[in-house]
Order: sequence, then structure tokens, then C-alpha cells
Amino acid sequence: MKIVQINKENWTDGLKKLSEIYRLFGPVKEDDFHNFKELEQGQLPDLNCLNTRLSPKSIIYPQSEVMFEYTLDENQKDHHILKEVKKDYSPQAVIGIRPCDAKAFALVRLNFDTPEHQDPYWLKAYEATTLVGLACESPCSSCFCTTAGCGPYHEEELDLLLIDSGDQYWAKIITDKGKVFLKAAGWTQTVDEKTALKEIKAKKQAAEDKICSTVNTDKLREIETNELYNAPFWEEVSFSCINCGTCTYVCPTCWCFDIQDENLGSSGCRMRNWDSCMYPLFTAHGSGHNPRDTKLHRVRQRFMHKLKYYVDKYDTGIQCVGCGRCVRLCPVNIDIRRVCELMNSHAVMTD
Amino acid sequence: MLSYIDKIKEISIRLLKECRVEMVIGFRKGTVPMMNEPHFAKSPEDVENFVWDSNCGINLCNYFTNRGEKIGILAKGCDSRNIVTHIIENKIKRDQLVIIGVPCKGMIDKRKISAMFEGEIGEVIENENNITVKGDGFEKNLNKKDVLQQNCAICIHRNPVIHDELVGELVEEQIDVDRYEDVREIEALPPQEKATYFEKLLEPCIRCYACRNACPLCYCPTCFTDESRPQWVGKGQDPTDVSTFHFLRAYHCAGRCTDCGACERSCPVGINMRVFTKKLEKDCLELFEWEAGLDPDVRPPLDTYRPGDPDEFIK
Amino acid sequence: MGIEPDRLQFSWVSSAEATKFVQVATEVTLAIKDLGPNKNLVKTMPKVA
Amino acid sequence: MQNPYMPYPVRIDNITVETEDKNLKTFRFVFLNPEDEEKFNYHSGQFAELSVTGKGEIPIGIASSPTEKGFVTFTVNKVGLVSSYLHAMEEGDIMGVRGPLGNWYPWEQMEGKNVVIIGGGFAFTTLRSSIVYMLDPANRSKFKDIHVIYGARTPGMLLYWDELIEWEKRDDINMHITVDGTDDPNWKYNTGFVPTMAEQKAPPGGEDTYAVVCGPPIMIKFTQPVLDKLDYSHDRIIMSLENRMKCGIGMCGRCNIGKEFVCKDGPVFTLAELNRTPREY
Repeated sequence: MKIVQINKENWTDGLKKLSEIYRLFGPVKEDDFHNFKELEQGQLPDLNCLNTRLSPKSIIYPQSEVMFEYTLDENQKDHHILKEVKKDYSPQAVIGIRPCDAKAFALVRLNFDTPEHQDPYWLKAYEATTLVGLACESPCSSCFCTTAGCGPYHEEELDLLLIDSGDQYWAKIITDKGKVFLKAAGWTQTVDEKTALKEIKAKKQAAEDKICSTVNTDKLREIETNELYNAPFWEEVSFSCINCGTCTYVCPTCWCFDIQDENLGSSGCRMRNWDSCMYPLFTAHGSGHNPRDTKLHRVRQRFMHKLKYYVDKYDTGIQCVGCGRCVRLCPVNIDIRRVCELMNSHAVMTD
Repeated sequence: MLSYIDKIKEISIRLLKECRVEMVIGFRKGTVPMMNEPHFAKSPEDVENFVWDSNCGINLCNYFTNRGEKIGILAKGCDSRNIVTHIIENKIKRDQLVIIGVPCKGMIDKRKISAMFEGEIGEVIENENNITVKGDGFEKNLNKKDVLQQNCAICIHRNPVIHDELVGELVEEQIDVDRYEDVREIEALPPQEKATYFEKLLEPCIRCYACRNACPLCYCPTCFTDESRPQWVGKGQDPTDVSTFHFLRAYHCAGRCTDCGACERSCPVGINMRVFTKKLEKDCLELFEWEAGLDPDVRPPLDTYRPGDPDEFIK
Repeated sequence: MGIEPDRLQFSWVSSAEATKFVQVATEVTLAIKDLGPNKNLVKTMPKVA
Repeated sequence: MQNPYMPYPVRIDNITVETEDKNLKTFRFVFLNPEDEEKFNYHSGQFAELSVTGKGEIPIGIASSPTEKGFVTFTVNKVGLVSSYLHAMEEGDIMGVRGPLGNWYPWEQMEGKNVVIIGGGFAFTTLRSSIVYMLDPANRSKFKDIHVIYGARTPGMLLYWDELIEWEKRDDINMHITVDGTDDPNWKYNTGFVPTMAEQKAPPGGEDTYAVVCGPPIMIKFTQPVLDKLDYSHDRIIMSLENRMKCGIGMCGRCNIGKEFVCKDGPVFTLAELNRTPREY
């Protein structure tokens, strides 16, 4: 069994059963736009949303997260010693995640799960999560997933892929986690797989054909780092940047963080918060020296990281899934597609 | 307003050719609908990329801060008042700038327009008074007046208050505008409801600081939010820290904000943080008869003392 | 900001005006006791998710 | 899954003021749980995050040598929030040490070779660790000639004074202590900047000689041409970098120079490696 049919009339009922086992997350519209939220009892994910304003990365990697607790009260035996906090890593599922946002977890995983060190917070949350993807039928004009190693029907990192087919969803099973999820929902109706696969293939092609935006990345690996670093276009590229963190915070593949101690009276916690390479303080030394002290440095860092350093370090392509959020939300319209083109063609020029 | 572009290019080329400036700061066409990108021209050839339409809402004063060269800068009414504020605060010298004044009829509200349509907007075509919004399966004409940014709809200084060049005829100023309807509504709320209102307003904030960084007046080398010694504000998503950031930022703009709307326009999650700066603007007007950025030779209320300053709050 | 007006009070008290200081301090204390503890903009320990 | 962010609890065992301006103090830590000392198995050149509970962490090079048992030491310059607080702490106070982190000087490669240590100011900490390590009776025979060129602004700003003098007296290490200037008429050692001293005292480069350089940017800038002149190849010039760090394990994203993380792929790089990467340090 590879594909299961979910009749939409059974949707609500299945979700109800699931909510007894999983914490469910899905796109919810609040005011003018959608975001992923934990679904309340009986609340349905809005699968008509184009994509959410913010990426679902915060479900696995919250913007603020407590790492340790401690007491500063010297009358306590364990004062000044950090203690692990008890976290809820019970099963959770993200329903309606787009293939691009799911693939992003694969890119981020390379950072948090390394041979030398494993980030326990990210990994435990990741392992507790079932990703139920929703194939993208109407990609946005600023989506460029197909040339960013992804696509509207891309299956990487997903446990299930839902395909909307009128009165029903087809659920393509990708992992065992996905199988367990379907079973818990009571969605088990089999289909004539041959016919379904044929239709899915056609729909996939149609969706991919709708992607009108592309990037070229073929030359990024071969060009010398310093060649690209010293390229003349960075002044022009970075001019309009206001050094806010929007691009990095809305990005599903940005992972940088800061660690802070917060005290309240004699107790406190060590927590981590998202941070951004766009902020000057990100790299400022205690002495005042800052290796990336101009916005040119910082803008260059962001693009070099995504499109060159990452490419070189892991050899799995660019650190971008083409979701287009940074393109749509940058307050001054700095467009990664344009910068990628500049970088890639600079490589051609210096061949 | 669309016709300004020829004049903008002509002036920019002239200024660059005559070496009166080393760069002109303007806009180039954006890559997504209803967006333009701040851009500079250092040679007459670069000027070719300049555009002007109703998507030039970013305040360009942000881009001359801490630059040393002589700069030509495009300035709408609100931007020109911002320049005046910078001059008053010794942040820039008047003679470092050649101000290219742009009489403005308002910028269109990207957020509002996007929210009017279910699907994605593919293209927005603009003429003098209308825009045509096109998308997958829809096309609609809208009167620009109905879809202006809120700060533009209630603007009473559309013409530059200070300029060396002008790109077109001055436009008629709006009169009888009620600038503070929304502020009064909030003022009337009892304290607890007010607190709840602000909490709800700021709930979506992701602390990306786009509002702060889009604001030309937020030029502090290290913002109080980023200070570590002492650390005034926590760095996490605690609602108290988030609102402390927004409240204090607004206070820092008291008597300085020219309501250019760049903060609101920049916010990726659609927070109307202008209610804070507008409240302070209203107070400055009512208590000190002060409107920011109108005259480089008048000191602002927060650095002058007059015997008649209101002091009823002191018991 | 949602802070009750009585919670924040201003007064001029010269160092020579001990009586006035006592009076102001008493009045402010009473006013604030009436209001009860402040609930707005009070930070709590971050939640462990 | 072991939590790489969890520091080992330690007690401050001893605090020594190192310099006349009192801005540098050496902290000797003893692990609260003796078994943690074994887990904290390090090499000279590595660093650790000093965790001051309630304030935060700072990355500091390990100043003690793996040959010294029962404690670890760190010399800390007072600059920011955490280091200032640390400077106000007292012997007996409890805090944390997380590590060891990063790579180390290429000890295996340097075996059988001459080692020239060039250090300036307070960047001498991991170099001290290295010297103690090499001079350990079990290790000294593994290396050929050892030269140390170490300078500070004034005699009072030199770290580890007593040890420097002891090393001066030994014949298995060539010490060249220098200061930028001094009005002390009894100053017995060199006067002059580190690069100048290196030019005069360092042996010529070659297959058999490694230079380990650690110091302020200005010293590094002027030392490099000297080493070029002395024919040191860039893959035999070893440098240790500093950048702002938080996680120390290559995850938080801020300390990179090009694709390398200073915290994880470094802090030790050869000059040849650094030449290939953006100089964002």
C-alpha cells in the first residue's frame, strides 16, 4: 500500500482521532494572512492557503526556547548549577506543510545533527514530528523551488504527501511515520494505485509547469570563494538593505541563534533565541571590533552562506528551497533570485 | 505622479554631470508587484534604472545617514520633514544634500490591496488616478485614493517642506483631515482594555526590527534594545519584552516622527505600530503646538523649556 | 500603555519640604494599595515548551 | 543523547591577577564531579566556554596543559558583560566549564620539528599551555628546538611572569621576552615589537620548522612579512583565531570565516588555509 484515499467527509473525523495522539499544527488564517498554529480541539487546518506568512520552522525550532534552569540562591544545594528542563516531546504532526518547507528541515538538519555534536532540542522535536505535506497546486509567482532542489510535489523529509483531488485527498505514504499517522486517523481506504499515480504524475507536471521563476546555481561550486567575496556587485546589492532580520526570520532554512541567561529574582534560565546575521551585534567582539561591521559585510554573508559556503561545506546544493518568502517580505525588495543570478554569472565571467 | 520620472532623471543626470553630488538616491523597479527598491546612481548612466510610482513608500533618508559624500535625494513631503529633523539633530548638514522634492499624492497600501484578493496578485498597473490589479482569474480597477497607505490618506504635508529642486507642480494639500480618530479610540479605553489591545496588537511581532531599521530616525549606533550593559530588554519572545521594545522605540521618536509610514510598510507581519508614534505626535501637537520637521531653525519641544509648558500632571 | 493613571504620579518636593514628602508618599502609597498589584508589563519566567 | 550545551560544574579554586592593569586574571577551576575531569580531555590549543550562571558564556582558550592534572586554568581579559562579572567572582564560587571545544595545534605534525612560538599580549594563554606541554619530560624529546618570542606593552603586562623566568633559565627552550618599551633600568630582557624581535631571533623557516603565532591583529599583520622573509611556508605558519561565539560547536552560525566555523573547524588554522578564506575575524 503506497496510496490511501481520504474522503473529505472523513477529514474532520480523522483529525479528531489524531488529536488524541498528536499535537496537531496547521495553517490558520488570522487577520490578513496564514500561519502555522497548534490546532485547538475541532479546529481545522486551512488547506486553501497559498503558503503561510512565516515558515513552520518554529514548530521544531521555537523562536525562544528554554535550555536550562538554575537557581542563584546560595542556600540551595545546587545553586549556580544548570539543570535540564523537562520538555514535551510527545508526538506532533504538521498538517499541510508545503514540500519546500519540509525540505528545509533536511537542509537545517545538516547543521544540527553533525558527526561531532547533536543539538538535542532540535533533534528531539524533529523526531517527534510527523510531516504531512500538501502538494502545491498553485505556486506563487515568486516561488522558484524547482531550481532550488525542490518542487511542488517534492517528497524529501515528508512522511506523507497529500494531493487534493476534488472530493478526496490522496495520501502518498513516504515513511513508516506516515503509515502510523494514517492508521491513527482511521484513513485506510485503498485505491487503484496505477490510476492514482498516473493522475498524480499529471498534476505534478502541471504544478511544476506553473513555476515561472528560476535560478541558476550550476557555477556556484566551482568559483573561488574569495573571487565571489570580492565581486564588485555587493555594494549595489546591499545598498538598500536596512539590516532588519525579516529575511532570516521568515526563511525556513535559516537557523542562527543566540544564547542568553534570563534571571527573575534568584532563579533563572538559559534560553536560546533566533538571531540574524543581518544584525551588527551578531558578530561584534567584546572589544568593540566587528569583523562584519558594515551592511555590505552582512548582506554578503547571508548570500554567501546560502549560495556558496553551504554549497561548498555539504555538497548538497544551495541552502534555499525557493519558497520565496524573503522575496515577498523584504521591506526593500532585495531579491535572492537576482543575487543568485549575479553570483552565478560572476562565476561564468571569471571562468 | 507617474510623469515625475522624466524630470527626476533629468535633474539627477544634471546634478551628477555638474558634480554637484556624488550620488543620487532614488528607486528602481521592484521584482514583485507593488514594490520598488531603494537604489543609487553614481553616474548619469545609472540614472536610467530610476522609477517613480505609488510604490516608493520607503523613506530614503535612511540611506544618507553616516555617509560622507554629497548626495542628491528624492524627498516626498514626509521624507523632507525627516530631512529637517536630521538637520535639527545635527545628523546631516544642509549643504551635504541636494533635495529633489517630490510633491506626493500618496503611496498605495500593498498590504491592504493584497488582502482584498483571495489569490496571488500577479501584476499591478498604475495610471494617474487608478490602478488595475491582475491575478489568476481576476482583474479589478481600483481608485488609488481608496487604497492609500493610512498615513498617506491622512497626510497634511504632501509637498516637500524643504527642497532645492522640484520634480513637478506642488499638489493641493488635504485639509480638514482627522488625523487622530484611531488614537482617540484607544485613548478612550479603560487601562486594562488598553493593555489587552496592545498585547493583541503586538502578538504577531517576531522582533525582526524592520520597523526600527526602516525608520530613518532610529539611527542610534546601538539601540537600547541591543544594549547588553545594562540589558534593558530581554531578547526573547516574552510579551513584556516585545511591548517594551515597541513602546520605548515610539517614545524615542516623540516630536521627531513625520509619519512617513516606513515602519508599518516594512512590517512582515502587518502590525500597525503607527498608533504609538501617532499618539505621541498628537500629544506634541496638543501640548506644544509642535509638528515635527517643518522648520530647521526651530528647536523641538523636548529640548526646549518654556515657562508655559504644560505641567498639570505634577501634583 | 495600559498603566492606570494613579499608578504613576509626579510631584515637586524640595529637600526642605519634609512634611510635603511624607504627605505625597502617604497619598501615593494609599492610591496604589487601592489599585492592587500591577499586572501589566510584568515579566514572568519563560514557559518551557 | 548527550547535551553539548551542558557545562561541567566547577568551583573557582584560585584567582591570580596577572597584569599591572588588573584586567587579566587567571582562574583555576576544579571540577565538582571528579569524573568530569576525565571527560574534559583536551589538547593544547583548544578552548572552552566559561559559563557564568545567570550571565552567560564566554569562549576562552585553555591556559593549562593536558599534562597538568587536577584542575584547568583560563586567563580572562575583562571586556564584556560576562568577563566583567567573572572578574568580580571569588574563590569558592560555583560556575561551569563547557568543552573542550575546537581543534588544537597540530602536535602530531610538529613532532620531530623545530617549534617557534610567537605571541603578543594576552593571546599567550594557549601558547603557555603549549610550552608546558612540550616541556613536559614525557614530551620534550618529541620536538627539536623550541623558540619562544613573547612580547607585551610593558613588563607588567606580561602574563605568567614566574614561569617565563623559569623557562629563561632552562637550556632546552630559547626564550626571547620583549616589551614595547619600559622605563625600568633593571629590565634585563629585550625591548622592541614582537615582529622585529621575530626577525632577529626566529630561526629560518623550512621543512623542519613550524611557527605558531597568536596575538593582536596588528602584531599578526607585521609578523607575517617577517616570516615570509624568513622563508616560512604558509602551511607551516599556524595561527589561532578569535571570533564572537555562542554555541562553540558550529551551530549558532556567527563565527564563520567563509565555510569554516572558527569554533569547530578552528580556532587553529594554517596561514595557507586562511589565505583561501574571507578575512572576517
